[in-house]
Amino acid sequence: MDRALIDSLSSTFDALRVEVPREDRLTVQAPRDAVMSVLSFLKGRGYDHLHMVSCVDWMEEGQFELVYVLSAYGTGQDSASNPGEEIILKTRIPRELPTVVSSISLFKNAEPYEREIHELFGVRFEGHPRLTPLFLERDYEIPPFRKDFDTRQYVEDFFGSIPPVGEEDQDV
Amino acid sequence: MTVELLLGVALGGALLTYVLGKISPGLRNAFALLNALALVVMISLLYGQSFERALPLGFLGLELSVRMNMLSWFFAVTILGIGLLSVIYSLVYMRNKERLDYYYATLLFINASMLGTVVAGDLLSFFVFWEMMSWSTYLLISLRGGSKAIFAGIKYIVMSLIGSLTMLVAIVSLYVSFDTLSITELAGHVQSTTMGQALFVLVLFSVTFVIINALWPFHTWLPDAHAEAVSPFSAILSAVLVRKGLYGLYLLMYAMLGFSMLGKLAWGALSYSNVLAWIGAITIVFAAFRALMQNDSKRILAWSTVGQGGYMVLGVSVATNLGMAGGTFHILNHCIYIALLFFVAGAIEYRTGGIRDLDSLGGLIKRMPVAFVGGLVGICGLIGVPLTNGFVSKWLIYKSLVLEGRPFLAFAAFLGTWGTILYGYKFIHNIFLGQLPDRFRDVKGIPFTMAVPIVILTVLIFLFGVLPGIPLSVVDQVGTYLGFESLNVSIWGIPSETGTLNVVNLLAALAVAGFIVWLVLRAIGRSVSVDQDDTYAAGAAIPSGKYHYTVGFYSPLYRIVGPYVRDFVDAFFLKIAGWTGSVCGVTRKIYTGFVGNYVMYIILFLAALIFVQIAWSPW
Amino acid sequence: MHVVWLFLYPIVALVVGVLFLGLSRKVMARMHWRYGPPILQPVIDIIRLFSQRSASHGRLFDLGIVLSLAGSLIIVLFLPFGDVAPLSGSGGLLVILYMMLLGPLGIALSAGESANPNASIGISRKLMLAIGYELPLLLVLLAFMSRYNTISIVEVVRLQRATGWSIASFPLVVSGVAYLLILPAILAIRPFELVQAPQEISSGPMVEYGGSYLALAKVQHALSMFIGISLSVNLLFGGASHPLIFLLKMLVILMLGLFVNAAFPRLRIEQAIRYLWRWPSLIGLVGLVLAVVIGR
Amino acid sequence: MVSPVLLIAVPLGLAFLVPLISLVSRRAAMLVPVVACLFNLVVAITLMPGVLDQPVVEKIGGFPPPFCINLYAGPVGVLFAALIALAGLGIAVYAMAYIRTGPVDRYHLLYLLLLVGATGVVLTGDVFNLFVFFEILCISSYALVAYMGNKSGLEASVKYLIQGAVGSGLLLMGIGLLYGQFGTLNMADIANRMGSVNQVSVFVPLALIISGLGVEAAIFPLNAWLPDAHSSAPSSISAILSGIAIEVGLYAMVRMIFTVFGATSILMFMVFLGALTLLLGELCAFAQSNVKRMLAYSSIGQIGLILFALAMATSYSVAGGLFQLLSHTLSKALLFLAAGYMIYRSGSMEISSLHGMGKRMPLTSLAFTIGAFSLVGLPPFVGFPSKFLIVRAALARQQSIFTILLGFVLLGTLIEGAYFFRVVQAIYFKKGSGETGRSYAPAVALVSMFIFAALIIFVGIYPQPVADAVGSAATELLDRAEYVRSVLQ
Amino acid sequence: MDRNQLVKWLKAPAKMGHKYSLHAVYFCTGCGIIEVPPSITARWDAERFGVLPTATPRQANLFLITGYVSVKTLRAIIRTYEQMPEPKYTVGFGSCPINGGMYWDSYNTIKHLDRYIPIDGWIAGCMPRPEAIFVAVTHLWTLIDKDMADGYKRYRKHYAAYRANQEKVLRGLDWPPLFPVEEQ
Repeated sequence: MDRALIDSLSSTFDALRVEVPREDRLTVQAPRDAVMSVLSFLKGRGYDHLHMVSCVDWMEEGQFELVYVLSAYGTGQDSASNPGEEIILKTRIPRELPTVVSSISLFKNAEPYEREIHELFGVRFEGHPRLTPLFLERDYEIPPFRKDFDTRQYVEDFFGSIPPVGEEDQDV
Repeated sequence: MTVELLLGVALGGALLTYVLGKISPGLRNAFALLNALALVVMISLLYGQSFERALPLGFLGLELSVRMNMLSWFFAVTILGIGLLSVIYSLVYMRNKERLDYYYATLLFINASMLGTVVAGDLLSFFVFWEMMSWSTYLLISLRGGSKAIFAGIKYIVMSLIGSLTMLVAIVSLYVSFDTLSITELAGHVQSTTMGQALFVLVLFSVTFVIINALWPFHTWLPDAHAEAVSPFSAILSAVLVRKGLYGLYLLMYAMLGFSMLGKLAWGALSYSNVLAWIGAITIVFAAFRALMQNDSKRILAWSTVGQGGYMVLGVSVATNLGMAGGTFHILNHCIYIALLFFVAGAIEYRTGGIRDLDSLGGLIKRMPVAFVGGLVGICGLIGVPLTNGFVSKWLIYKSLVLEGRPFLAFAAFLGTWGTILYGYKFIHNIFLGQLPDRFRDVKGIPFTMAVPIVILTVLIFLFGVLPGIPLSVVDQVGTYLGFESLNVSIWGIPSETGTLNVVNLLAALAVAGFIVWLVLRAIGRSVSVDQDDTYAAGAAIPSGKYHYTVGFYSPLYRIVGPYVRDFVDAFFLKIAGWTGSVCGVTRKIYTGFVGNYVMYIILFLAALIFVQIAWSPW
Repeated sequence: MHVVWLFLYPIVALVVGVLFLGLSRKVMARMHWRYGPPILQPVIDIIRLFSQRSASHGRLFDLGIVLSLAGSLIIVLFLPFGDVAPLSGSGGLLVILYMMLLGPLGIALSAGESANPNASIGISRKLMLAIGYELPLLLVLLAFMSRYNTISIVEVVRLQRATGWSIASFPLVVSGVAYLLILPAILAIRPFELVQAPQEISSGPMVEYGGSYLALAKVQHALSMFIGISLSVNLLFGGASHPLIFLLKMLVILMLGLFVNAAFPRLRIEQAIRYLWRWPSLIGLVGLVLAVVIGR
Repeated sequence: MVSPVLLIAVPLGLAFLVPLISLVSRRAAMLVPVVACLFNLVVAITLMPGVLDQPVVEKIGGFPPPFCINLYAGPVGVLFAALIALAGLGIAVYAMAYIRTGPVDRYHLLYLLLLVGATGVVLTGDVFNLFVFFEILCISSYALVAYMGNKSGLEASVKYLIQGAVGSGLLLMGIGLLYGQFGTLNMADIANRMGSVNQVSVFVPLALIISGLGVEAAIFPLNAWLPDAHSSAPSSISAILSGIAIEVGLYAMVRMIFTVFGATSILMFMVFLGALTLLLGELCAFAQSNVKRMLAYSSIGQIGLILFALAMATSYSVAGGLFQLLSHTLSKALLFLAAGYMIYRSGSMEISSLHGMGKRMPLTSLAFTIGAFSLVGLPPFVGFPSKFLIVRAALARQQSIFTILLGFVLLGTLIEGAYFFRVVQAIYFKKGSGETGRSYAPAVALVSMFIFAALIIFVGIYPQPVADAVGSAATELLDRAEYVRSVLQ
Repeated sequence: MDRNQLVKWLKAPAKMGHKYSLHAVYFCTGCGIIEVPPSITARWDAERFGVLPTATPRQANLFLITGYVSVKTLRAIIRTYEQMPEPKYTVGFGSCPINGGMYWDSYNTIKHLDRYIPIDGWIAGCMPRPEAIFVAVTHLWTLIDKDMADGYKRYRKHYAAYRANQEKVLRGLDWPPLFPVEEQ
């Protein structure tokens, strides 16, 4: 990873922790409200491709961790030297009322990822045009992907509650 | 019951309608209806009579005359019949539009002048009524206002002016050499004309009749005029007014110049009827493919009028009694189903609030069944599906073409028919079938007075289709009047050794088979009726009223045919118009505005006069 | 005798058509190197379909399919079947050409009424394919008509008996070749089966046909196959003196068609039209010119 | 027997009475031209039947013909006098309502003088007398063009004055040369002696006279003044100018060529000139966006058509030309009168401002449409018989050159049809901006328009009487010997 | 075509018709569909049993539900089932439609399919082989013979219960009920 990028990153933003776990990967830890500025900064430096947004449920610490994976297409003239590099931006948000500014203004393709996280984790993204249900048919009290969602319990009492049809003339 | 009375009632009626309109709209509507009805009754009383009578007042030393014979009677019936139906139709259709006195008066005036052209005994009164017909049509085409209607009006009047000027020159040249204009006398004199003059007259007359009949090179005015005119008037325009050109061709080819002269005028293959036939063939094919690509309901019908004109010309130019019968019968058929289709298109436009774009209509069969039946039967007649009148006349034309050894013309005609099937089905499918959009959920049916003409014409199509004997006997008399030996017509069709047409067997067979199949369907099959939204869409529930496939209905075919069927004739005419405009701009430059130049012009003129006289002394 | 044939002939045509269908499915299966259904499978299908409760989309939906099947039944009466030609006296080749229009028109109307976009796409393809193969077909028919100088098909068959099969006689062999090139399109078999393509537009116009409607549609399809083949036999291969020989000739042509059907993938509508308007039309035109020039 | 002199004397007398009467009451002054024209019309009509077979030669001052100024009231002269009186009457009635502002009495004085000049030119048998009346006509029209007093009016009348002066100068020189050569000023006498002089020396006066009269008759190179003059003059004046003034100029030129010089060889050149004038007039009119300029250019076109017909010099063609002249006077007068009030109501002369006029002024628009249709030559109106006669005349010559020229002439009428229909469509079918209240022209104007419209339709439907009058006028124009004999015997 | 076949045909043609002409809706719901193409083509020719894939439910009378049924796919299955003409049979293919199979504890899959639409036959196995399809087909023949393949009758009889279950699982069905359901 070119040193220049790391130096400029740590110089422009103060509360950042930057590590280089692998030769072509850079992880950046940023506070919640600095995420958008870091993202736009990196996009300016040529990392214009958002691979995905995912969410990790640290239940014990009562926090969600949002992970943005960026890379450079390497086509633009001002892009980073090596197209294969990736930057992983992590941020922590509280578990109770998880709200984050939607990154859709910078990356159009973030829309489905954020919808999925909203549906399955319950994280609210302000500024997102369509936070409507994506995969699930029903609404759940506890979003299913949270660790405290007990699937077996849910299956047992929800699907258990569906009565079989036509019991009396069922000749087994 | 004389023809003068007929003309008087027609012309008087038109003017009186305007006056009555000032008094009260109801009175005017009633009078217009009464007038049209009276005319139809009077013309039916004139059936079979044939006479010629001079009118009392002369014109510049020429005596005018009127005549009635089978040919005029045939055309007069179509004019007055369609005129009556369109007056009935426009009682409700035009109710909430403005300038209705003007509309009714001009409509009746146009009918009267068309009647005049048909019963005129001499060429001068023929020309006078022809001119009155063209400028009154001009006044009615752009009635709806809007830039497109105005452009259509100007285009029409310029082309019809060209037509009437050429006709004037031709008529006067005949008058100069024979100093009589009565058609019967001219027919006698024609044998003694010089070849040059006969050709001169022939070319000028055919230019006029090709323009008004909208054949291929001069068809460009028709699509705009018909699409922009008001529906009842565009029904008249395409059903009858355009066929005056054909009446003119009949006069030219059979009454005046006569067929022997036309034979003499031919250089080998390039005989007049051959050229005319090829123009007709090109018109059919070109118009069929052009109509395919329109998505405005009235424009499709306008282009189909252009196309069908080609069939009539084909029939006429074959000049055997079969071809002639086919061509003449096709005039009657075409005027029935094209008027029906324009009435249906007008009804759709009336009910859906002025929407003519085929891409945004759909599913109207559920709300307007009568319009659907009318439209379907009209399209079947247009295509020539058996048991409709179009089939019989097309069969006659094809048979005469094939037996006369003109396969390529027959090929063009057949191809035109298949083009008709495509755009005919597009007309029916995009308007009536498919999903009914939500905004048309509460569209009401057709009002009664608009339904009457539609029902009458539908019944006529089937009546003439199943019993072709009735109209064919009239057509046969027209043929004999024009000098062809009559073909033996039975009530069911044309029994002849080279392949007969017997419609009764068709009808009986189809009825029996249809009944049996219907029985099978009803008795054995049990069916439950399903709503329009319950259709298969790979398990998804489709949003109601949004799934009707209309946009780009024949786009693959259009991609293949498109580049070859651009209307370069239209572009050429527009280029000429632009060119004249620029020439005018240039010539205006002569008047520079400085007095010095003007005085210099005078002195130069004088000097030139004197110089020329001294140098060459020509004077 | 004549009247008996008037009612017997359509039934025979139906039976033969359905048998052809079964035969073709069996032969196709054999070509795919599998056993394939029993010959009478179409009959079983039809019986099963008739016993199902189908969904109807309105009166035009029923009338359209009735018109189409009735139309196809009528055309059969006009076509000579060996020496049997019940109605061919009252309308020649022109009437047949026009009557062949009733079948597709009926299906088009009822499928249009079924308010399914797949059906509309299917119909527009059918009509485009129709004008596609109609152009060369017209050239061929006109060549025949002007060569034999008649528009009655019985006359054509009678003349062929005198001068031998028209596929063999010189000017018409060219038109015959053109006709054979477009035969798959007329019969709507594989290379031109794009009207009822199950994969692309879920069997086109047939998408909303269930139960008895589908049965009637299948019968109509079988009949139109019968008509297409019998027309080609009458025109090209000189008809036959006896119905059985006629059936034999039809079988030969059916086999020819099936080989083509099994071998070719389905064309796109544009490719189909471009093909139809290129080679077959050219050959047809040459055939017509020859027929006119030599026919004189 | 009423004598033709009254036709000139009475209007002249009344003209000078106008200032006196206007002292008494302005309204009475307006009536004077109407009375004068009515009187003239009555006299002309009473003269008409008698004159048809035997022209009346009026000798002023009692001397035998070659020495006195004589009036020659033949069918042509009386026909023209009647036409002038009729047009003058209609326009005078219109002017009562139209001319309100400015020195109204002087307007009526000049108007009457113009009519007197025109009638004089038509009736006179003496060349110099012709020049005198011609000058009266020109000068009064210069003054009337400038009547509006605005900048464009003044500029147009100055241009008209300059060109007219040059023309009159040439005319005077021609007449002087003639007098020098023949020693007499009487037309019949000159015509009688014309044979004795060799042709070359006669040609120079002919050329001078043709170009002199040509300026007023507005033939091609000489008509540059017409568009400005007719468009910036008040509508009633441009009506009388287009209706009468240029026709009288053309009559004078034709009279000189046919009877005085008998120069039949120059006629072929005149035919070409006529066709050229027609084509250029129509082409320029097509490019106009100002209604009155368009009408002015169409006058040039029509004059070309009349010249084309007259110059063919066969009895049919001259009859056709005169008939066309009559129809042009009526239609063009109606067009200018109707346009006058439309412009007055809509505020500007641009065609775009006339949109939607059909609804606002229905009767005036109807009048305009009738005038337009009759000028283009559509059947039920007066333009059609004249066009028919001209086409018959052209084709009767059986020469290909005339058929080709006829083609160009009809092309000209086609272009004329195009731009007139464009205006009619703008009036009826385009939506007008601004207020749309329905308003009518004053009753008097409507009456005059109604007179013209009624005449146009009546003569259009039943042209026989007019055709006879025009026919006899044509024979008189063509028959030079008869003219000389009837004057000198 | 032996003698008693002919007698059977004459006595009950409709039943025989349904037995020997089972047109399957070519609708792949889950992982099981991978078994259907081989069963149609040369090696295990299904056509000899009269089984033919058709493009639309309107033309079919057999509905093969192959593999796990997610909640979203259930909506499509119900719609397709309701669009099939009346004498229709469904066969659950694989263990997932029976009791949820290996997704027994997933929140998003349907466990007992027969609580939503009637099923006539089951083929156990986690993706049974094509031969199993033919076993199911022959099994279905016997059921049809004994009039036990009455799934569509049960659907009609207990439609209210079926509809209630469906609406409980799916967030509001956006098409009207097939049979008139009297609101409780």
